[in-house]
Amino acid sequence: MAEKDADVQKIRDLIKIMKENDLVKIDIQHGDDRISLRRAEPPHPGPVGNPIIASLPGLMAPVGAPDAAPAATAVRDDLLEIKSPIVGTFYEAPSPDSDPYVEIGAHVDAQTVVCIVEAMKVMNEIKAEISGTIVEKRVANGQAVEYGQVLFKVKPE
Amino acid sequence: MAEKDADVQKIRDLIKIMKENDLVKIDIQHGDDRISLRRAEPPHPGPVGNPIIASLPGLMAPVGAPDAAPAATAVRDDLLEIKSPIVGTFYEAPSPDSDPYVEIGAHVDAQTVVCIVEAMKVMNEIKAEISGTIVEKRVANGQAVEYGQVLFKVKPE
Amino acid sequence: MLSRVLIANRGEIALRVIRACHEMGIETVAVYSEADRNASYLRLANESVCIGPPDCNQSYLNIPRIISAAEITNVDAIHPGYGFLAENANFAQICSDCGITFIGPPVEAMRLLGDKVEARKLARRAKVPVVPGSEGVIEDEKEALRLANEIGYPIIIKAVAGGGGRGMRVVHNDISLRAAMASAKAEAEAAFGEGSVYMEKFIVEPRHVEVQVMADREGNAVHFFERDCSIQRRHQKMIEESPCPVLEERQRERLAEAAIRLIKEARYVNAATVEFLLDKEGNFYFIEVNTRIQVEHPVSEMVTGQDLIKWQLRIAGGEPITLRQTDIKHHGVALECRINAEDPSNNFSPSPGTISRYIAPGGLGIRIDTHVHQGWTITPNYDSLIAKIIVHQETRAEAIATMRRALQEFVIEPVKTTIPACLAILSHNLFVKGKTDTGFVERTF
Amino acid sequence: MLSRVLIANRGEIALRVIRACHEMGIETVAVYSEADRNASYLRLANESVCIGPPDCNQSYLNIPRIISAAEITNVDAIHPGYGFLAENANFAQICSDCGITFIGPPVEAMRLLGDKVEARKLARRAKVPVVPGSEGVIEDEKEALRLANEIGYPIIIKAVAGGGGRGMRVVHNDISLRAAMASAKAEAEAAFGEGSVYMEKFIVEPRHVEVQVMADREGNAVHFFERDCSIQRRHQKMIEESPCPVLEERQRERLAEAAIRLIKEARYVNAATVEFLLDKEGNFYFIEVNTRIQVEHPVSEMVTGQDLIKWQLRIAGGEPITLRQTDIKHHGVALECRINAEDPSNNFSPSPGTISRYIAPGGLGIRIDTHVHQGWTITPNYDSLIAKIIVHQETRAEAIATMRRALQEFVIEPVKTTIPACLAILSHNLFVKGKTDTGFVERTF
Repeated sequence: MAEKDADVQKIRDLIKIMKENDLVKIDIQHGDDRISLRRAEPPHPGPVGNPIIASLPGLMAPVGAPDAAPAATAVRDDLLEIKSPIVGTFYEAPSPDSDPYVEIGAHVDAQTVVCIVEAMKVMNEIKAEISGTIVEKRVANGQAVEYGQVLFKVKPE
Repeated sequence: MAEKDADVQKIRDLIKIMKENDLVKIDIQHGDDRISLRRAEPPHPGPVGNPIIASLPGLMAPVGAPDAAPAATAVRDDLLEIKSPIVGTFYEAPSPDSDPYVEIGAHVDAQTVVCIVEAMKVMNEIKAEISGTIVEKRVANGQAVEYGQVLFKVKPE
Repeated sequence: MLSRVLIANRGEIALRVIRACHEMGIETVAVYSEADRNASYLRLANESVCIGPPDCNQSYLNIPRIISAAEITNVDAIHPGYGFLAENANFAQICSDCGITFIGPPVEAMRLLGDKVEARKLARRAKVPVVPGSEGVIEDEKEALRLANEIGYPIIIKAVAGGGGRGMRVVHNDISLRAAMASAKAEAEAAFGEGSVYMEKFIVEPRHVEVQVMADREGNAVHFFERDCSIQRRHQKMIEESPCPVLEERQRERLAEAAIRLIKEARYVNAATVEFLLDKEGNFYFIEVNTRIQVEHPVSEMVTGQDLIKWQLRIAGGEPITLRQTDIKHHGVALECRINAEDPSNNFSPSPGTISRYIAPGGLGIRIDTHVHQGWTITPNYDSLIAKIIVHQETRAEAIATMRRALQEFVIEPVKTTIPACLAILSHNLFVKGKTDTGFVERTF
Repeated sequence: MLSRVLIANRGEIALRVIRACHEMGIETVAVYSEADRNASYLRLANESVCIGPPDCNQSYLNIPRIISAAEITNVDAIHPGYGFLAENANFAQICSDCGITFIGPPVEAMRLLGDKVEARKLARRAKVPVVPGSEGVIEDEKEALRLANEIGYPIIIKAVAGGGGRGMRVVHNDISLRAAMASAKAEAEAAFGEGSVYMEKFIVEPRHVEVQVMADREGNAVHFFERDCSIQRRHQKMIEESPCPVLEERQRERLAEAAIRLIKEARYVNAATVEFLLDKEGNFYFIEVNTRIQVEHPVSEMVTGQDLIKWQLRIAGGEPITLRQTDIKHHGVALECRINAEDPSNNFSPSPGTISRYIAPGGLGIRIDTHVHQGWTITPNYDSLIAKIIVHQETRAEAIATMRRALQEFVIEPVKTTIPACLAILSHNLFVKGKTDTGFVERTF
């Protein structure tokens, strides 16, 4: 708990530094510990914006936290989202040696398998269910995902 | 408590009847028990308007209750108020046999004594402290008054 | 010792378990449906995971999603709370298969006690009285007459396939028995396509009295005395108390001893409630065992000073019960009122909505278990329990006075609640005298 | 038996007294200043009377207005709460003259104990140890040297007219004494125009330990054990607990017995707190008697199961104490944290404002005494106490864990509160070990 609180404080401090200096990304790694932060760009033309996302090893990414999800759609509401229909572990490829199902820029349609979410040892192939071009991947390979968590952002046809 | 609740319920019922029938006044007396209600006139020209006032013997008139006092000034804000500067018992006259200090229509100035408020056996003469014509008496002779309770309404010069 | 627990529940019981874990230094994972996304108690867990949409079949009752959430958050154990999956033996089995400790009884004990016929047999083996009756279908009138006279009138004829009062007849003498058998069979045949009936002693105006027990893996079992839950409306408990106001000391001991015998016979582990009917002569009859913590567990906590959730967690973590029965003392009187978002003036229909004004009672003798607060939105998706007020005082009269005071203080607007109903019951002469039974509420209000 | 009581106070203690009266069937009259016009607890009183503007000299401290309010509402008695007029002997005298029962001690006992010199004499008569010192002004160095050696170093020189640390010197040996005397006298002369000084033993890092007592008109007196209030900041108590974590059983008894002797010697009636300093060798020294109920009284209520306000009301109504000392048992450990609307990060300056979000802690072992709720506006007119959290558990370690959990749950926004300060103290190694004294907070934080 104490360690986690320290992380939270650290992230708060980092966010402050980001805001003060107009940074959009900070990555820090010390051995196994990693903190990676991204901030939304100001709402003028630029790369796809994101809400603040903090991910720490062993910690659920707080993407599903009360404020994060609504914010995601608010930034660029012309994009569609592929969300996880189940709880489990996200894999971008059918096996560690394979290529990812989809990469940024790939075209998908309703039937395209975009990833696997493993739940109770079962590998569940997740289909896009929408058509368009993948413009963003929101979770890292091997990351835990909760129900409704956004996996990909898709620019519709 | 039970009796008082019954009174409150009764007053609520009476107010309902007043509203439904556009009454501005109800007086009920059963032996020593008295209920007297007055409602503000609609805001067109007419007699001086009042918020709902309920007085029951042995009960503090709920004039000082959260909603009543602000409402009083809202109805006719061109009138001034003479308020009780102390807590005690209101007397309209210097002795039971005397005439009241002031009647409706009387002219008062800052130094005019308008009533007595008895507190700790001391008869405190209350002065108007404003000039104008008494247009309304808000408390009955012998009634308990709290700090800030409106005693008279005065039409300024 | 458990180090990280997932709570497969919501609302006040989820918060209750988070609190106990927090105080013991156990980390917690809360799961939530989309309807509970903004629940303020989620921030008190170390992690929280969205498991599905509001429909509980897709969330709080969805075993794969809950197990997945347990896997990705790497927990030791799952606390099921009450309701939802708490008495689902299949869920307990899957937890076990996945190497996750289910905080509750062993699967075998849960299955055994979940089967009414088996539970009744078990009670007989443990020499615990059950409601006397035929041990199965009654074939003919002669047998019925013999049995009815053996049991003693009044008796009740019930359809084996029955439910909702159909195929049921209360019989007071031999003369009525024949007609009642025939009409019950005919009604059951018409309603369920199956006319078999059985017979039980009819307990007139019984009280519902239950014993809180706790057992460990080493076979130790202790009780935390009884709760009287006779104040019910349509089998939903409204007010619970301890001690039962009519039990004499010797009866209380016998009741508790019976519960312990039964729980040991079942090789039970963790918290259970053994439910009995108490008749007007002071005889008690076993009904069933609830193999989980119950809504009304705080009543027993207040009178014994023991934290039952912490005992559940310790036992699930492999610790033995370090309390001897004589260490558990009953002190004073505790009452619990369940505050539901229901409209008592409109047949207790649910009253969802956002709480715009909320002032909870407090002060001496009051415990509040609630997940709600001003600004909380009560959704229509789940049960309507929004708060439990538990009062602990020296005497029953003081407990009633404190509870009345607490209920009168409680402001929850604009949703309708059962507060006025609880107040009406607490003010009733028969309740104050302790002269109630499970039919009291429906007969009286 | 009292039938109608006016409460000459505001905030949590006004609500506390209303609750006790309500449970006993005593009617209540609340008085309020214009600043408290919308206070939600007013609706819980049978009547409420506005007595003046926000300035407390014109309202809660205004004796004629309070007496008038008592007269027009026809009450038997006035409960003064704590602070305001609670220890004003003049007010108690006026109540008595007007035939209104003052719920507190007789005027004579209040006056006697309000005089520090008289109280000290009384303590000596009752064989209660006081801080050794000169029984008055020290005239010359020779007397000072003799006395200092008799008492034993360290000693403290204090100005008779003193206050705020001026004219005070701690002295550790004969050599320093002369210089200290001279400089203290000079400083006192400059600061107060009066250079007289006296001498007392300097208690190094003392604990503040106080005994709750209650006496009736028949001369019976009982105690409710002690409270340790060593966690203070600028003489303001922040956290209180019972039992005192360092007292051995024999010492506790001796302390309580001393308090009872003193209170009987004073012919005291109703609730009092006898305050002591406890030194590191376990010696205790009487300081003063608080002739009222105190903010921290719930701590003693939790460990004894007794309602002290109800005892105050019964005794004021003429009833004797029906408890024998042996009926009052100390059970478990209670802790209280005072939550003030103050900003610990800004030198504890008041933090008034409207509470826009409020979620109180709850569950097992938690008592909350508060008059605030979401939507309540904290005005700058009165003291900043907004809530008291009281925890009761079996052991001190559990009480600390529960209190930490409660503080972490507590949401009060946007006003700043002492919650983080309380959490920091509760997390400190020395507090957890019970190794604190009245200087702990200022030395450590």
